[in-house]
Amino acid sequence: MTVNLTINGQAIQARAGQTILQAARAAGIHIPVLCEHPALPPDGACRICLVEIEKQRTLQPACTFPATEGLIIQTHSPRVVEARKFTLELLISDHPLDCMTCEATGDCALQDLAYEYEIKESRYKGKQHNYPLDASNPFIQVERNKCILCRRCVRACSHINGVEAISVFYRGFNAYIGFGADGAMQDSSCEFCGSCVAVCPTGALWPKMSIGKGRPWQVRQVETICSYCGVGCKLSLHVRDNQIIRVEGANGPANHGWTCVKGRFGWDYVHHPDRLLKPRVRRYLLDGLQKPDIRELRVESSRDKTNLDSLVSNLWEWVETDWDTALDITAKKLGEIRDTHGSDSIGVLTSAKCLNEENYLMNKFTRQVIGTNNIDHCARL
Amino acid sequence: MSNSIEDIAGDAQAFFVIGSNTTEQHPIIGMRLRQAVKQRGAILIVADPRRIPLTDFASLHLRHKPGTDIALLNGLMYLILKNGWEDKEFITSRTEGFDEFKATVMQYPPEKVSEITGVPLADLEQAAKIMGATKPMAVLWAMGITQHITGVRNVMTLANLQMLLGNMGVAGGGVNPLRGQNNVQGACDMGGLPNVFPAYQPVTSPEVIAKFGTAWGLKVEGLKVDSESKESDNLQPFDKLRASSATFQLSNRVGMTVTEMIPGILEGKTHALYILGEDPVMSDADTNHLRRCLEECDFIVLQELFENETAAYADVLLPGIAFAEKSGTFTNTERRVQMVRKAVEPPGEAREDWWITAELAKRILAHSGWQTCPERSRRVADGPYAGWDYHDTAQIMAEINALAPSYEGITHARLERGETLQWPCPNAGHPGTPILHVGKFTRGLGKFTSIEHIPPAELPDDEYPMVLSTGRVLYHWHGGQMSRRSKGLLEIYPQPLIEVNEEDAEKLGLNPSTGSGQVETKHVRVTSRRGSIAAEAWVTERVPPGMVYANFHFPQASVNELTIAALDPVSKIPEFKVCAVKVEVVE
Amino acid sequence: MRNPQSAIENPKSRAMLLAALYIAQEQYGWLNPEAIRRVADRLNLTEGQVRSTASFYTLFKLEPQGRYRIQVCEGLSCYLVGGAEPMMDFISKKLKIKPGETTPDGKFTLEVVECLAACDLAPALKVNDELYGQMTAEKIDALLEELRNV
Amino acid sequence: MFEPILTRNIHRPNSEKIATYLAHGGYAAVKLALTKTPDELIEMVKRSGLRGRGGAGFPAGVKWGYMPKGAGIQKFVAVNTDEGEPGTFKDREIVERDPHQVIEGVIIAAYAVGASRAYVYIRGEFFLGVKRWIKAIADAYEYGFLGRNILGSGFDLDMSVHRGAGAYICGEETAMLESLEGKRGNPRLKPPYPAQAGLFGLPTLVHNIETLACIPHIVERGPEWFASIGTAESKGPKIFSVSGHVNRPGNYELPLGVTLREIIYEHAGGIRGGRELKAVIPGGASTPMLTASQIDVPMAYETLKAAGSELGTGAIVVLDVTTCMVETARRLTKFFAHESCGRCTPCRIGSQRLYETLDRIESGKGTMDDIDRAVELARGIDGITFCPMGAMLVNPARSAIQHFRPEFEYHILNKHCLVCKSKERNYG
Repeated sequence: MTVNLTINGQAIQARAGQTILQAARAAGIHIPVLCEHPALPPDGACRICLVEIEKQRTLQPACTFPATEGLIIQTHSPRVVEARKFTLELLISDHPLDCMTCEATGDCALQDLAYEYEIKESRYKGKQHNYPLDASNPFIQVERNKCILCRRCVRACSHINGVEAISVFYRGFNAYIGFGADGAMQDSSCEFCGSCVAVCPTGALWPKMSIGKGRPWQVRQVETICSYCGVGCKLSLHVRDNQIIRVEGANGPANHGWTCVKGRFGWDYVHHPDRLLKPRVRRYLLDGLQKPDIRELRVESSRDKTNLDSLVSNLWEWVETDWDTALDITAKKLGEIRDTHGSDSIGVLTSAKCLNEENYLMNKFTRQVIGTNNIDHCARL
Repeated sequence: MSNSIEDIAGDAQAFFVIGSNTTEQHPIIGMRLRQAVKQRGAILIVADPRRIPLTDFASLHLRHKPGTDIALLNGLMYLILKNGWEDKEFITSRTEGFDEFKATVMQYPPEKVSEITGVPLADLEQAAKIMGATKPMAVLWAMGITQHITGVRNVMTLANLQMLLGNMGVAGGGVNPLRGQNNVQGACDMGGLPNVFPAYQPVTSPEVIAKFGTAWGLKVEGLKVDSESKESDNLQPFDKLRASSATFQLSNRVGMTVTEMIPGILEGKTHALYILGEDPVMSDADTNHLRRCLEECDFIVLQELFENETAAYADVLLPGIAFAEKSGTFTNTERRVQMVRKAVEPPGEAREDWWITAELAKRILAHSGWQTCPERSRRVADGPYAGWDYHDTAQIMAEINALAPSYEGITHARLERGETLQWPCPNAGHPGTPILHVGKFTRGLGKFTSIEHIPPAELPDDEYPMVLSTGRVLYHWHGGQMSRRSKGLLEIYPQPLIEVNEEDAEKLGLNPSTGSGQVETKHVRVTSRRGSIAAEAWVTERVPPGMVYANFHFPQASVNELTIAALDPVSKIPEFKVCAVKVEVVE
Repeated sequence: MRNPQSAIENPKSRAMLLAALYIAQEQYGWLNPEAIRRVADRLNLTEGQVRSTASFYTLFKLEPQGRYRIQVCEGLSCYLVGGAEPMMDFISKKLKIKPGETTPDGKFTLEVVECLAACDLAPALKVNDELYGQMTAEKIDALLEELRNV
Repeated sequence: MFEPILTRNIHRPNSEKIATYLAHGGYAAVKLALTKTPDELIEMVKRSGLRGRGGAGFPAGVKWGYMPKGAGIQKFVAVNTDEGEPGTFKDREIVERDPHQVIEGVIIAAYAVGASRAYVYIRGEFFLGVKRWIKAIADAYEYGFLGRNILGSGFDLDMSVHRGAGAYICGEETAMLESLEGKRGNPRLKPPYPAQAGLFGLPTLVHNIETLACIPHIVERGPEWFASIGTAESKGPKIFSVSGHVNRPGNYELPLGVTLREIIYEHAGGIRGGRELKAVIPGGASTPMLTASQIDVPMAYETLKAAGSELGTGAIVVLDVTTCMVETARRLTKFFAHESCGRCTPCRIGSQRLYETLDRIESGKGTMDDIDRAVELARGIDGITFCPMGAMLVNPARSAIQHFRPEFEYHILNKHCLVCKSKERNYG
């Protein structure tokens, strides 16, 4: 069922059950929002999306007001604009105006609105909150002074991840966002899915790993798929200077933009110093010698990992080499073993972490090149 | 998964989650289950020996004893049948084998099932009632079902349940195994299995062998496709092949699984391993035995991001690259193929894994051709997909499209256009298949299977009085090579923890590590017939009395030192989820 | 690692929260973390839900309290007849504590409260749950003396 | 002389006891009501012209009519005894001294709208009130006025008391419902209104206890009798709480339409010390103040509205010439800032800024701009908040500046008060 309404003189149709905001969005009409987030139930609290509706005594929030037949709505009447400016001026009056150094610059809904409504400073002076910065967990930095109490994080934690780790504590001007029984995030039921960070409109909740790493406009975003479990969440990797600096959920069919702790924060292994940079072969291979009996080594190494004095150890030490050498040695050894012991003497473990295309080639390699069906991977493990 | 995350999350009126710690292992599916429960009142039944986090959202938690899944499910089906809650129409029109199946199930009255499983009668009745009344119901499981000697039978029993309830081929229903790794589905789809070519085309099928032989440029005229081919037929060295003029063939014998090929080293069957991005020392059962095997292997090539635990046994270590450094596709647990895109350049000289494999292939082929078989290299080049000169993964995907029927319509070009495709997708115009078995099963009629309960391979006794089960935790993943190298994940979960029930902790004289007891945190030593580990105890209700639970994320105390390599006879999956251990406090 | 205690909230048990908080506060003197935890356990709520709710209401105390909580009304009617700040200052001097503080012996906590709906009895104060109206310096002195000696 | 109706019992000894109540004709209305149909009762209340006494003044009968019909639906009655409006103390007196009158009203209302469960939400500070409610309900059960099959009528009603815990906003009906559900007292979005989806999402009739106290009398003496009291749009008796600079502060039950002058000078004994009247807050702290020249206004919904104020809860705070209006505005605004639930921006930050601005002026630290700021803040907050609190919280400041602007200017220019000359206050 559809209903007809008029927004800014433009006749539009909305589905019954839509809010004014949803109807306006569908018609391409811009209504600014702050506490509203499309994935969360509307709250109606920030009062930025107020619109003027004929026959309504007061301005009404577009995010909660149902679109009903015959409504005549102004989204930017002087009265509306004045109310929005007033609300913004109040928000700014208790907000550190450190945009120059703020992480959220360029990615801040409050900044965007202040810009849109030309609010440079607030005329309403008074107490500003001075909460200590909470950077005690490895993933999410909490800067309450930048919180505008939109409660998006509260709703995301309850509505999206379902764990209710975030609540509002106290009330009025003293209200603030807290975790668990008002302690550190890591002591609450928080699972660090980061949905709260994803929906935070300001710099109040910020991914700690990304601090100081780059501004939104300095970043290239690449959409890909998470490397952890089998759900297949679409991620957006934020890249600057060949470094991943941040990961956000992207709108994939499996995850609708949400991720878990590993997907959002567990990416730094990619840049870990342990990464193998060059092929390595055991010294005995380079020297064309017989493979030493490494059983002996294991006994020793379990006592002292650094013990490389024995002959076995020397022959067994890693030597970095170039690709050609490593590939030639490997090809020759595999070829020889195949020729000596038969195709079925070689086993191939392909990888549940690698691409389809790579797995296909491993399958082709095993069957065409080696001539066996001894291929498996850790699907069973 | 027979169904999609989307329809399960959106349409299921009930969920039966068995052997899946969903919120920790598949957090986003777990998230969506919680949303369904909280936002639209879907009913959740969890069957798990452990009090996993998802049980907080469940209407009912069936806390059955480890390894009693079949008894539990048969018991529930007994009650469904007894009360006439089965979907008679579905059974008649879509299935076969019902009568025999029913006769088996009717051997599982609730009293007997309660005895075997430890689940109270009232809970069995309530669960059966919910299942009978609430449709569609989606069944979800993971390794808690499959990692048993009865893994395959467990899965078939779940299929029985869903057919009995008529929950197959409908949105919000289905049988839905959750795949553990990012591309485990794809690895299976691409022929990373000993019994099938890509898209599950059997290696024993002459037609399939002919198809791949032709495509890959292998001479097929001389192919022996008789099933009686003797072992020696496949063990002949190259010169013998040449002499017999049968040339290089595709093997038509099912190969070895990982759980066979590594122990095969000690039996002289396996002489070399080529391992891509895996860490058997962490992930395989019975680590001590596994180490002995790897030590004996003639040659091990490991292609990895890091010097993992298996690297100690490798002869060659080839630096592969991470997901963020490559382009191609992954297939998720719901059979959805999605684009992986390169975001950063790889470090050092690390190369694409497909490039490394192709280079090795080229060199081995050249080596063989040059040294032993000059004709062969020509023949290999004859087929349309015989060569190894790939310039990107799109080209490889084109080859997959040609050879894997369920992937035929899944091209990089379509995916890049934003299409979301789930196989089977048999042609370029096909929209993909979000739900399997709609109207008809792949094999025609769905087959009910009669399945009896079998106890686990190793049960507690006087010497090893407790049950050990294994798995992962939210903050780590698999062998931990990646997650332990994520600073934050390691900070949140820095060391292995062994879950011990409060009752057992008291018996052991172990003080809860969370309380303000007299003694600070304590460590326990857990010992099985195969090995021993020591780690900090986490005293928690997550495990029932008599059970301990540990993970395999940390080499200093990997639970696989303890696990048993008893295998499911069909799938060759080890029984990770049950073995007998003893637990002592470490001072 | 830590689970929320409840997921599917039971409205009936949630509705008991304020009553349970009163009982816990009575038992513990204030809503210390243990009290919060026990209420949460009993009602199958998260500690966050309990503490967040408690912090909304001024009668729930999240800091230690004296045995006698002297609550001085600073409503308009009390102010108009000489109560509020002057009365507060008077008691403050007597007890040598500022509003919001507790005497070192743990006997008295002094606090400012909003209108007690006793404007007809202004100036008014409460000691724990007992209302005292039409207070004068003499009456306050006598009251404090009485409480000191209990 | 007006014969008290609602307060007729409160001065009797043991007035709170059920025996006392019964001895003076109590529960007769319930017996009568149970012989009528619910629709007849709703019609009676409509005809009586009774309007809600909690502050908003919504016609009670219309509210009853909004409740969905039908026996299949669980419905509730919620009794608002969260009297928190500064200056108001009528509910406390009713509940402490004549709770059965309210219980009787609740039973009739529940029967009329088909509710089987009633919840009393009482302000946490009213400890005696809580005790009296509990005792009264227990006695009502014992006498068969509550519970199963009340007086053999087949009608069931259960009732219990829930104690609030110190939050003014819980006097707002939806915030009260949240609090009854054990949550923070944040007002809910309207619609849906409580009659559609109230407590636990079910239809709920919410009334202030003074409203409910009127019900037995309407049933017993008829809606026409009730409607004969008062003015054209304001019917029935009203309890006026009078406090501040009067000789006899207290509750006075008078017909709606009585003039402010009569209440102050005839009933409350005039201004203390015979001083001159300066201003009056006519309906509780959230209603705009009136000047001495306006006190001939009849105390009725329509007349006070015309005079630029509101009847509110009927709590009259009388301010004589010794009163500093800046301090009065500051103090009341501080109260509202303290009581803001903090959910919406204009109330959370606006109330704080308005208080701070007045505080600056009062303490002599203000500038002339601050007066404009205060006016702007009041205008800005009004009408854009989530709940009616915004419109209410600005009234003290706005009306004080409107009527007494020179006092504000004096504070700024002279850094001390025009009236009391000094910040120093003496006590004891």
